[in-house]
This record gives sequence, C-alpha cells and structure tokens, in this order.
Amino acid sequence: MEQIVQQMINGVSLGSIYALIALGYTMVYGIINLINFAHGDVLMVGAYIGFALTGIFGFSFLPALVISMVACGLLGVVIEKVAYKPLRGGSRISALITAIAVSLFLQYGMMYFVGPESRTYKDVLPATQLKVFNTGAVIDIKSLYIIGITVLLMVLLMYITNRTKVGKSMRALSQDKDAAELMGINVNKTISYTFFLGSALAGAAGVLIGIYYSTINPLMGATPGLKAFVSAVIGGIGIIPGAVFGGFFLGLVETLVSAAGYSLVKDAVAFLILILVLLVKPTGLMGYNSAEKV
Amino acid sequence: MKEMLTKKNAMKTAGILAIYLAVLLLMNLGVIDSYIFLNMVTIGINIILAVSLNLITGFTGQFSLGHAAFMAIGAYASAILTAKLGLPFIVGIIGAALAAALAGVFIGTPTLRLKGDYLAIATLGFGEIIRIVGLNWEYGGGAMGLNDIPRYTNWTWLYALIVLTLVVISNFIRSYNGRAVISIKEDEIASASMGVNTSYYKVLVFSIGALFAGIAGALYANYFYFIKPDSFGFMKSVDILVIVVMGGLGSIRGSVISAIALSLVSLSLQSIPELRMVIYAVILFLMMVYKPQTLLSKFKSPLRKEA
Amino acid sequence: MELVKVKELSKDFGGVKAVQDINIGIEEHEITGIIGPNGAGKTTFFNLLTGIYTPSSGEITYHLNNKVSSRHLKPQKMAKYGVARTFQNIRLFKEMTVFDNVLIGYHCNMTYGILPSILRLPSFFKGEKAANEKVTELLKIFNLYDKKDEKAKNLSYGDQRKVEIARALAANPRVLLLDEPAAGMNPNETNELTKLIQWVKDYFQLTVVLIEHDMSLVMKLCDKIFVFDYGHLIAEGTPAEVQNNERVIKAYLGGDYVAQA
Amino acid sequence: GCGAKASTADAKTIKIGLNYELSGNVSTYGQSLVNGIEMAFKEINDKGGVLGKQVELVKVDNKSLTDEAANVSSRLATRDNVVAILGPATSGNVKAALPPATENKVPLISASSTADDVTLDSNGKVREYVFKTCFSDSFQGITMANFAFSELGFKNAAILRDNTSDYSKGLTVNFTETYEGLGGKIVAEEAYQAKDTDFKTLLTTIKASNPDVLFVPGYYEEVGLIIKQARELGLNVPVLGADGLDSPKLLEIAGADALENTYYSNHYTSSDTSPDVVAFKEAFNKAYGADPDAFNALGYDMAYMVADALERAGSADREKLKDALAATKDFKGITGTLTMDEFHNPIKAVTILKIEGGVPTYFMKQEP
Amino acid sequence: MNGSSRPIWEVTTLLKLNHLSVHYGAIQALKDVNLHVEEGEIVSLIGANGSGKTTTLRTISGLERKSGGEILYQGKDISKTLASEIVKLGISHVPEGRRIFPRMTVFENLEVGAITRKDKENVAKDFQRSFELFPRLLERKNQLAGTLSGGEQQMLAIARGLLARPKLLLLDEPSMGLAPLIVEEIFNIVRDINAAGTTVLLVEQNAHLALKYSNRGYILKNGYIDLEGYSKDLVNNDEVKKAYLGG
Ligand SMILES: Nc1ncnc2c1ncn2[C@@H]1O[C@H](COP(=O)(O)OP(=O)(O)OP(=O)(O)O)[C@@H](O)[C@H]1O
Ligand SMILES: Nc1ncnc2c1ncn2[C@@H]1O[C@H](COP(=O)(O)OP(=O)(O)OP(=O)(O)O)[C@@H](O)[C@H]1O
Ligand SMILES: [Mg+2]
Ligand SMILES: [Mg+2]
Repeated sequence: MEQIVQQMINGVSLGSIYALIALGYTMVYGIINLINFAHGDVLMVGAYIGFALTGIFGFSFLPALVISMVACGLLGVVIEKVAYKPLRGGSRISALITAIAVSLFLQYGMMYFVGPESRTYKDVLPATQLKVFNTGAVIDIKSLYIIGITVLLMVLLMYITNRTKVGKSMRALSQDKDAAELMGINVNKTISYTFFLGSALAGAAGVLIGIYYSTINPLMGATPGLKAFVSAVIGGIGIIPGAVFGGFFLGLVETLVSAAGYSLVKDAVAFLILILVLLVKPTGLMGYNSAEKV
Repeated sequence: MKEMLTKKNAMKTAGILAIYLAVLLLMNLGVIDSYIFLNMVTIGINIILAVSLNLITGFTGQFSLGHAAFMAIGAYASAILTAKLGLPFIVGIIGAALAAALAGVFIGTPTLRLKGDYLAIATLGFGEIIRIVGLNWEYGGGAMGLNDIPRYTNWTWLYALIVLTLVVISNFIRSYNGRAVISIKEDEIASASMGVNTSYYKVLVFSIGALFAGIAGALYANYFYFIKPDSFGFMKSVDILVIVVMGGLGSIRGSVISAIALSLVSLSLQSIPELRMVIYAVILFLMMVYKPQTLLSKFKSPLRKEA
Repeated sequence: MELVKVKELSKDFGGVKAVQDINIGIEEHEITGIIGPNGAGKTTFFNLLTGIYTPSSGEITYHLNNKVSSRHLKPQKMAKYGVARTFQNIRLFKEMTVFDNVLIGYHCNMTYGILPSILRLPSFFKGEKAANEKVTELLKIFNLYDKKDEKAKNLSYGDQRKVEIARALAANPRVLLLDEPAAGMNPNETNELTKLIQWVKDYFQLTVVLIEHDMSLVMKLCDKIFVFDYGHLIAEGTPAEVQNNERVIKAYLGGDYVAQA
Repeated sequence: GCGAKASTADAKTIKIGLNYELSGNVSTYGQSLVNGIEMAFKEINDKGGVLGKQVELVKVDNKSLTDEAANVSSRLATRDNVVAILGPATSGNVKAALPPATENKVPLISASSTADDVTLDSNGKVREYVFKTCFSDSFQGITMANFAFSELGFKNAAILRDNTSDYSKGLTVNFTETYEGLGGKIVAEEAYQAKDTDFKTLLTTIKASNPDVLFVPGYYEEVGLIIKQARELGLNVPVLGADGLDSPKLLEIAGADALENTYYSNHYTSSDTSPDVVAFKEAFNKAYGADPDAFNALGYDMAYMVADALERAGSADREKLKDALAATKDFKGITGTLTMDEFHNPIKAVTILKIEGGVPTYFMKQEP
Repeated sequence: MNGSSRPIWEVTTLLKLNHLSVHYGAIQALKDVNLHVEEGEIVSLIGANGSGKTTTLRTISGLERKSGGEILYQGKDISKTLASEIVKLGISHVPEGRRIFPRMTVFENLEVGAITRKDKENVAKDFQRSFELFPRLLERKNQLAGTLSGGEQQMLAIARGLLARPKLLLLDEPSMGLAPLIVEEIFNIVRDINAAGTTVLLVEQNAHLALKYSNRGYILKNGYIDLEGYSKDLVNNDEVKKAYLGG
C-alpha cells in the first residue's frame, strides 16, 4: 500500500515538472509552429539565474522566481528576434535546425562561462517531507509548490489565450499570418509576447527544477525539454490543458513502468506511447482534428 | 539499349573509374595516409547517410529525425555477422541493408498517417527506442558496446557503395517513381487523386532510405572497430539532417558537397574545444539564414529529363 | 448508358448533414452540371465520388471497365478506374514545373517497375517517352507549352486552373470531375474555358461532371443539371428546365438572374 | 600507415596529445582530467621539463563521440606527431580511439577508462600500445562486494546502477558475482540513465525490497541525488559506491546528513595528511579555485607517470616510451603507488573511505 | 452615386497612389500606377489574371512593400506603415482566397475581425448585423471555419472585414465562389455600407457587376493602368467590352 501510494506521488511530482515545462513548449509551438528545441536551454539559463540570485545574492524564493522569469522572458524575446525572425516564412526544417543551433549555443555558451560541472542550489524552500495520511508514504513540500504553480500558470495561460485580445491575436496569427495582420494584429509584437510568456514559463521551471533536484548544469535542459515536448505532443500540442495533462500522464506512465521493474526501458515506453498516441490520434489526446478541407 | 550507351554515360562511367584508380594510386604512394583515409571514410559514410535521408526528407517531404537509428541497425547487424559469426563482409553489408530496410518498413508503415512535425517527433521517438533497446541488449554488448569488429572497410568497398547509393537513388528519383514521391511532398491529396499510391511510396522511400543508412552503418562498424548505442543518438540524426538541409533539400549533389564541407568544418573546430560548439551553432544559424544551398541549387536539376 | 449511379447517398459531419439521400445517374459522354447555393454539399459530393470521404450511408457505383462501388473507392485508385478531378482550391504541385505537374497526371499509366528505373532498362526509356509525348500533346492543347518549364506557383490563377485540368486529363480518364473551373476568371476567360471544355470532352470522349457558380458556363455546356440545396437534390433537368424552376430561382439563382443573363 | 616518420625524438619540444571529451555529454569528466593533466605538465615544465625539453600538449576535443575519438586519435598520431596520447575519459571512447593509435604505434594511456577489455582484446591478448592507470571494474567491484559482505556483514544488497555507463555496468557485474558467490543476496537491481534527476520511483521500489545496504556504482552527479532522495524517502540504509563518487560535489549535492553511512572505494583519501597530497590539494585549489576530485587526481598522476616513463625511456620515442610504460614499477603518485601488470593494468591499493560529517575519511585499505 | 452627388468642394481624396511600383524579386508586378479614391466612392479595379490587382490591394494594406512611388491615405504616406497599423487607420482588406482562420470557430473569426475596436456596444450590434446579412454564418456559428464550404468561407471573410468598421474597404474578388443569389446580395451589401459612409475599392473578375455598382473604374493591364473613367463610360467602351465583358 505504502509503495503504491508513494509511487503515485512520485509520478505526480515528476509529471508536474514535465507539465510545467510543456506549458511553455506548447505555447510557442501553438503560435509559430516551431519546435523550439531551445526551450529546455532557456530553462537551464533560468536555473542558473535562480542559482545566482539565491546562492550568491541571497534572494529568497519568490523574488528569485519572478526575476528569473522576467529575465528568461526577455532572453526568449531576444532569441526570437535574432535567430528565428530572419527565418520566418522559410522552410520548417531550417527553422528547426536553427532552434537546435540556438540550443547548442545556449548550452555551450553557458558552459564556456560557468564550466561543465554542476552547481548546487541552496535550500530556499523548506526541505520538509509531509506524511501522506497514515500510509507511510511521503510527499516533498517542494512538489506541492510545483504542482500548485503549474496549475496556476495553466489557468492563467488558458485565460490569456482564450479570453484576452492578445491571446486571440496569438491564435489568429498562428493560423494565417497575413490575414492576422489585416485584422490589425501586430505580428512582431504578438510573437515577442508569445516568446516572452513561453520563455518566462521556462524560467519558472528552471528555478523550480533547480530547487527541487538541487543540481544544475549547462546540459540539464535537454532531457526534460525533450520529455516535456513529448508530453505536449501527447496532450495535443498547442493546447494548454493538453500539455498539463500530457505532463502528468507521462510522469505517471514512466513511474508505473519503472515501478513495474522496467526502469531500463521507461524512456522507450514513453516514446512508444507517444507513437501510439500519434497513431490513434495524430493531433494528440486533446488535440483538434485538422481543419483542412479539400 | 542505345540510350544507355550515350557519350555522356560513357564519360560518366570513365570519370567514376578514374577517381577510383586515382585514389588507389595516391593511397599506395602514401599521399593519402591513414588519417586522410579515416576522414574519407567519415565523409563517405556521411554522403551515403545524407543522400539516403535526402530521399526521405528532401524529396518525399517526410520529416525524419531518426535516421541514425537505421545506421545503428546496420552497424549492429554487420558487426554481429562479421565479428561474432565471422562471416565475410559482403554478408555483413547485405545483412545490414536488409535489417535496416526492414526497420524502415516497420517504422514507415505505422507512421504513414503522420505529417510534418508529428512525423519528426515519432521518428525521433523511434530513434530513441532503438538506442534504448541497444543499451539493454546483452548480446549486442549493451551500454558497453561491441568492439574488436574486423576492419573490412577499405577504399574499394567505400567507393563502390557510395557510387551504388548515388546511382540507385538518383535513378530512382529520375523516374516516374521519383516524380510520384516529389508530388507527395508537394500535395498529398492531389497526388493521391492522380493515382499515386501514397502509402506505398512513403513506405518504399523509408525502406530505401533505411537500406542505405544500414549500409553506411556497416561501413562504419567495420571501419571504426567499435560501436555502441550512444554513437547513433539524436545528435547524429541531427548532424545528418544538417548536411541534407545545408546541401539543399532535394539536391543529391548538394548533399555530397555539404557532407564534405561540414566534415571539414568539424575538423577545423577540434582544436578549439571551449568554443567549438558555440561556433558550430553560429555557423549552423548563418547557414540557415544565408542559405548557401541556393548557390548549389543553381546546378541541380533533380528531374532532368532522361529520355 | 449510365456511367455513375448514386443511390441514397448521405454524408454527415457531426451534426451537419452535408449530403442527404441523393439519387443521381450520370450519363456517358454528357456534361453534367452540379449547382446549388454555397454549402449545399456539392464539393462534398465530389469528395464522396472520389473516395476522399466515405459515405455515411448509400452507395455510388461506377460502371467503367469494371463495376466499382463506393466501398472500394480510394483517392489513389480513382485514376486507375478512369476518374480524374480538379479541386475547388487549386491543388497544384506548386514547386514543380508545369510539365512535371502534368507528368504526374500520367502516373497511373506508367508500367515499368522500380528495377528498370534503377537499372535504366529499355522499358524505362519506352515508358518515359510515351509519357512525354502525352504531356506535350496536352500542353499544346491547353496553350501552355511555352510555359512548360515555369514553376506552377508562378502562373496566374487562370493558367493554374488550366494546368489542373490538363493534369487530370493526363490520366486518360473516362470521367472528369471539375470543381468550379471558372472561379476567378473574367467573362472573357470563362468563354474561352467553356469552349475548351467542350472541345476536350469531344476530343477525348469524356464524361464530364462539373460544379460551377458561373451560369453562363453552366447553361452553355451542360446537357443535364442537378441542383443541390442543404444537401438535398431539389431539381434536375436540362438547363432550360432548371433555369425556370421556381425553387431553383428562389434558392439559388435569385430574382435578378433572369434579367441579368 | 606512416608510423615511420612519427618519431619525435629530435624535436625541440616533446608533444603529447590529449584526446578528451571537452564538449558533449561527458565533458565534465574530460575537463576534470584535462585540468589535472595540464596542472601536472605545467609543474613539470616549470621544473625544466622532461629529458631537458619542454612538454607541449596538443589538446583536441572528441565531442564525447566515438567516431570523433578515433579521428582525433589518428590526427594526433599522424599530424601532430605526438609521442603519446592521453585519453579519452570513457571506456567507449578509448575503445574507439585505440585502433588508430595501435595502427600508428603510439602509446595511448587512459586514466579513467575502467573497462576490463580496454587493455585486452577479445582473445584475451594484451593490446600492446594501450595502458590504463585506474582500477579495473572487476577489481573495485570485487573489493566492494567483499567489503559489504565480509567487513560490514550485510547479507541483502540492492543495486542502483547507471545503465548508460559501461563503468557502472562493469562494477555491477563483478559486484554481483562476488557477492552472490559469498552467499549474499541481491534483493533488487534497478537502473537509471546518466543525467537522470529523478530516482524516487526506483528508490521506492528498492525500499520495498528491504535491503541492508545499497550499492550505487555511478558518478557523483547522479549518486549525490540518489543518496539525497533515498534519505527523503526514508531509505536510511548504508550506501556503498566506487571511485566515481569521489568529488567535493557529492557533499554539495547530497548534504552532510544524507551522506552519513556512505562508503566508497578510492585511490587515495583527499583528507590524507601526507605532504604530497596536501601540496597537491593546495596547488590545485590555487589553480582552479576548487578542491580536486578523483578525475583531477588521476589525470595529474597519469601526467607524472608518463613523464617518468619518458625519462626512463631516455628519448621521446614511441616504441621506447611504450616499453617504459609497460615497465612502470612502484611509481608514487597522489593516488597511490602504481605498478603496471602484464596486461597494462595498474596494480595499486584501494582505499575504502567512509563519509563522516561530510568528510571522506580513511576507513581501511585493501592491498591488491 | 453617393460620392459624386455631393458638392464638389466637399469631396476629399481618401486614397491616392502616386507612381506606385512593386517588385516580386525580379518581376515587376506594378508599374507606375496612379490611382485615387475619393471619400464616399466605390471604385472598381478590373484586369485579367495576373495583371496586378491583388498586388495593388496588398500593397495598400501593407502586406507587400512598394519599390517606388507613394501611397497617400488621408494625405499621409502610409507606404512604410505596418499592416497592423494601417488597419487602425481605418483600412480593412478582405483578401483574395478568403484567408479565414481555419482552426477558430466562425464566431471567433468574427471576434478577431473586431480585435482593434474599443467600442464594445457597437461591436455587439455589428455582430448582430453580420448574422442578419449572412444567416448561414449564424447557423455555423460554432463550426471550425476551416470546414466551411468555399462560399461560406467567403461570406465569413467579408463579414470579418466589415467588423473593423473601416473608412476604406478593400475587397478582393468578393464574388469568387459565391452562388449567383449571394453575389447579388454581396453587391447590395457593398452598396449599403457605402451609403452608410464607407468608401470601397473593389477588385472583381465579374466586370459586369463591378462596373454596375461602382462610380469609377480602373483597368489594369500587365501592371500598369490601361484605362480609367466613370463606370458608366467604361461599360460602353468597346475595348473594355471586348476584353473584359465577354464581347
Ligand atoms: N469536414 C467538415 N466538417 C464539418 N462540416 C463540413 C465539413 N465539410 C463540409 N462541411 C459542411 O458541409 C456543407 C457542405 O459543404 P460543401 O463544401 O460540400 O459545399 P459546396 O456545395 O461545395 O459549397 P460551395 O459552393 O460554397 O463550395 C457546408 O455547410 C460545410 O460547412
Ligand atoms: N508572391 C509572388 N511572387 C512572385 N510573383 C508574384 C507573387 N504574387 C504575384 N506575383 C506575380 O505578380 C503578377 C500580379 O499578380 P496579382 O496576384 O497581383 O494579379 P491579379 O491581378 O490579382 O490576378 P488574379 O486575377 O489572377 O487574381 C503576376 O504576374 C503574378 O505571377
Ligand atoms: Mg464547393
Ligand atoms: Mg488576384
């Protein structure tokens, strides 16, 4: 019993991290249809900013989180302007390769400055383990923070994209750039805004991951980035609740697979599920059917 | 038959032979030493990989991020056949080609329905699955890999297989099959309405592409003597894709030139480790923005009429 | 002879009944028009005829070389059966040349296999030669031969429509389906197109089915017209009959139509 | 091949090639080793060099990729005319790098590739030009199994290993064989992948199997997290590891409390008070602003060992150097006293450390 | 005849193209085009396929950039203004080929049409009006726009363009793909909104209708203005008749 409850908790905790990263991924993909491979690396930068703020300048959790979000948001805007904008309207593959280039640039640029070795976060959140009823299972209070923040950001994002003008502009832009301009939507501003939001989310995720796992390194963004992307696709990329759903789903599946003794192939299973989901529902579990009509 | 015996074809054949003999001579004279040859092997393998991926991604528009997986399958197949079972290289090559082509059918069939980025992600997932299976495959050495694979790859094999790849793929493309494949990339629904069996072609192209990637894997394993699953990871697939994109989607000649160019770039960056990847990233980015492939494309004509 | 028989054909999309209980027969060597208000289900009907959609109920039977019924309709098989089409939103292979676009149309008549193409066996050269001849002929008919090396996307709208028709004809079809061939053409160009369709139909002995909102073309060309509204067949007959049908005037043509035409 | 012109004996400097993982996914280890090596040669050069000549390092990056490792090896041997190649760091890359070295008859020495088959080919024959200066997996695995069973008296062990690392795999195999041979029981064996950060699922499973002890053959980055998360989940059994744990980072990551009851095998104790070790630590700290880890120390020792062999060889000749390396005997380094055995593996004592209050302290020594 | 029935001194030029040229790479699509639209007019732009009609409209609304000349709107040069800003100045463009947002519902498409507007109550009224004009859209309110039939999409595009409440409406082939009945309705709507104060620049293949409903017209040929004049004169011009009205 204890084991089952504990594993569920492990799954949800892991899933919440995927979900948090997936939000930003989905956001950017949803608007400019770019698999932003650099998302995970913006997260890494966010983690280092958080590290510097808490570890060196002695900031506490909340200000560090907010500053890191803003800084990453700005970084995202700059990345878009410098790297992606010149390729707008070009081929998808070129854009994808550019995203990979940005990813490498951030990874190794950071490595050049801080070295390849990992750094350790100070404990800025209480390192308390809460007992879950009487089962003997425990949950890390940091997990609760992450889950809470993920859900909060999800609701906020949903509100922004579905209810606000900016959100509608983003969606219109994603579907037809010229037509959106003709409606009075400023393409550059809207894309910048999207990147700001998406990258700020990565910044938040970076700080939280840094705090949760306590170690960070310049290559830390790659794997969770990929997993989060898989989550976003499973949930239906571009769909905000889909990303969160996908994140939790993937977290739980990985945990269950590991718990069942197949930890070695858990990533393979994750990808297998991804492929299966795509086969059954090519636009993800919560995705729209494509609206192409002949 | 007379079409085959045109002057142009004769010239081509003579050119191909001349290159072969010239390199052979230079090797015997010691002008091409082991280091140069090693780089030639790398370039040759990259050419085969890039041209075969170009068939899938450049010509057919099937976005694949898992090409290295087919190479891995070929490499392991050949390694096992030649090293563990002690069979001759030709068996290794054929085994590699067949195993990889089979994998191509295996991944091509279910992912038929997927388009664009979704296909890219599915193939990425496929690549990872292959890698993870490799890591856990005791017989294949798991994470420790396989070593002491006999070195059979020599200039003759390398050159013959490069030529084979180029001839097969370019002849395929310059036939009605090739046109069908290109039309799928342009507009799948219209293509189907013209009677192109899109499913068949997609799977076919995946397996032809995989077949040659498998051959590349065999050349790799039997030259570099040691393989492990991580040698064929996501970044390897990306590297191949970069060659293809830089050379120009749908340009075989471009793939060849860019395989050579990128290998040289990589070599020249070896000695500046601290900034190697940063510079590489910047180069990638500049290439995507300034598109040197448009220069190449002036020379290309994938659909040149033959008859 | 009835070449296509449509029985009780319906297609729903969720709640939308795009096509409902359609019964139609299409005669060989005739030009059949499908008209009706926007959203009446005409394009959907074409998509059913070409296997892009599967019917919710009902049946389509082709009496071509073989009898083919709707269960066996698949987009990529239609050309082989002898049915070719064009699209309401032009779907050319944009980056390919005009010549290659039409060459793809010939695809289903190609017989040499993969091996001959890789080994460049004589059958390859024979097949390619026949294809090139056919395409050249078509391009000349459509007055597009001097544009054969242009990329399709660089052509004007009207020329693109013509390339689409030429591409469809390259398949050597017996039935040609045209979805709004005159859309985006001015009256002059429409006149030319009208003549061209008539000529092509006679020359290649085709059966033509077309959807069109331009009544000048429809009335001149069609032997028979079916009128759709909200997925239903509301009228059928010769142009003269349909033109004077109260229901058709009310639902589709409008009061001014007669005066204007 | 063109090994003939490779003699560097008359050059003004002695060139030594570094073929290391300086970018890519194991660049941390490559960089650590290079730091140690560079520091050592700087000291050596400051003291007048080797054979009266300065040593020139040709440092080349292999991107943590096997084909690059082979390429670099070939380049160093043929283009840069080095007298020896140091590196790469991981066994896989060493295996890829050794054919060109062998082909061109350049000695290749690795300070960190622990796999048994690095120096032995598949027929069990020694590879003439390949040497290593670190323990073999079999040695540490067996030592720790003995230690766990006989010394600490634990009968049920759980293993959590790194599935992507041959080092971890090698240790696991040897540990398991010995431990089970002694009559112990492996109650759980789970595996993760390098760069994983979340081990709670695996640890929950392991906890449920009620082990007496947890063996974690891996590197400090992951092991630090594992120990930390194990304690968070209430898995408080003693933890055993190998030299991959030796790094100040381990303490940083896991924290002193979590590390209580952790033992690992190592070449030396960084808390050692012998003057050599203290001097090394101080010098390193001065150069790099951090305490040395095992890789730093191993790189440093390897450099001195090569210098020593060159002196003994009497000239910067590849063949002579190879013979001198093979004849290394009782070479005294920071990481202990080393003698090359006939299989080009080092014979040196293993020290078992126990972490107390965050400090790895000498627990016992096991002679080879 | 709204515009021309006003006293001459009240007529102001809303839009003026002076020597406008546009290139697509090496191809020159517009050559020294001079054109003006007075406030309150309906002006039609007619020409064969590829003559540059669409290009003209796209350049006015900022989607293409000129290579020479100027575009004066209310006396100010807007040829360097962003497309999104031009909308805010009161120019709304219903593009060729509909360009609706396929994965948004019909309703959301309309909302985006009014995205720059701040007058909430009026927007609500205009929504009402859109649905009165096109009852089909009301029926399909929550359908994804991409699945609408061709004609329905065209209606949506027009309705969406009107929701910006423009001073100047640019229409690119509004009748394309529409049923005859609807075509007429559309032109009546154009006339109505024109009467209510919106100036219209109309590109149309159906030259009969275009000239019937407009005050003045321009004929484009290979990128330059071939002819211009009052519509009633153009209809009777032999050259126009032969080339554009089908004889
Ligand atoms: N995939 C789909 N999902 C939902 N509704 C659809 C779909 N395809 C078509 N419809 C609906 O079915 C109806 C018929 O559409 P269809 O395209 O057949 O009309 P049409 O007669 O060709 O009209 P037009 O003359 O405007 O092209 C329309 O109301 C359309 O909204
Ligand atoms: N994006 C483009 N790139 C290159 N050439 C273009 C582009 N768009 C249009 N052209 C060319 O510019 C010229 C004018 O095109 P435009 O679309 O303005 O014509 P149009 O009068 O609207 O024709 P239609 O009646 O067919 O819509 C044509 O020759 C066309 O081929
Ligand atoms: Mg239609
Ligand atoms: Mg136009």
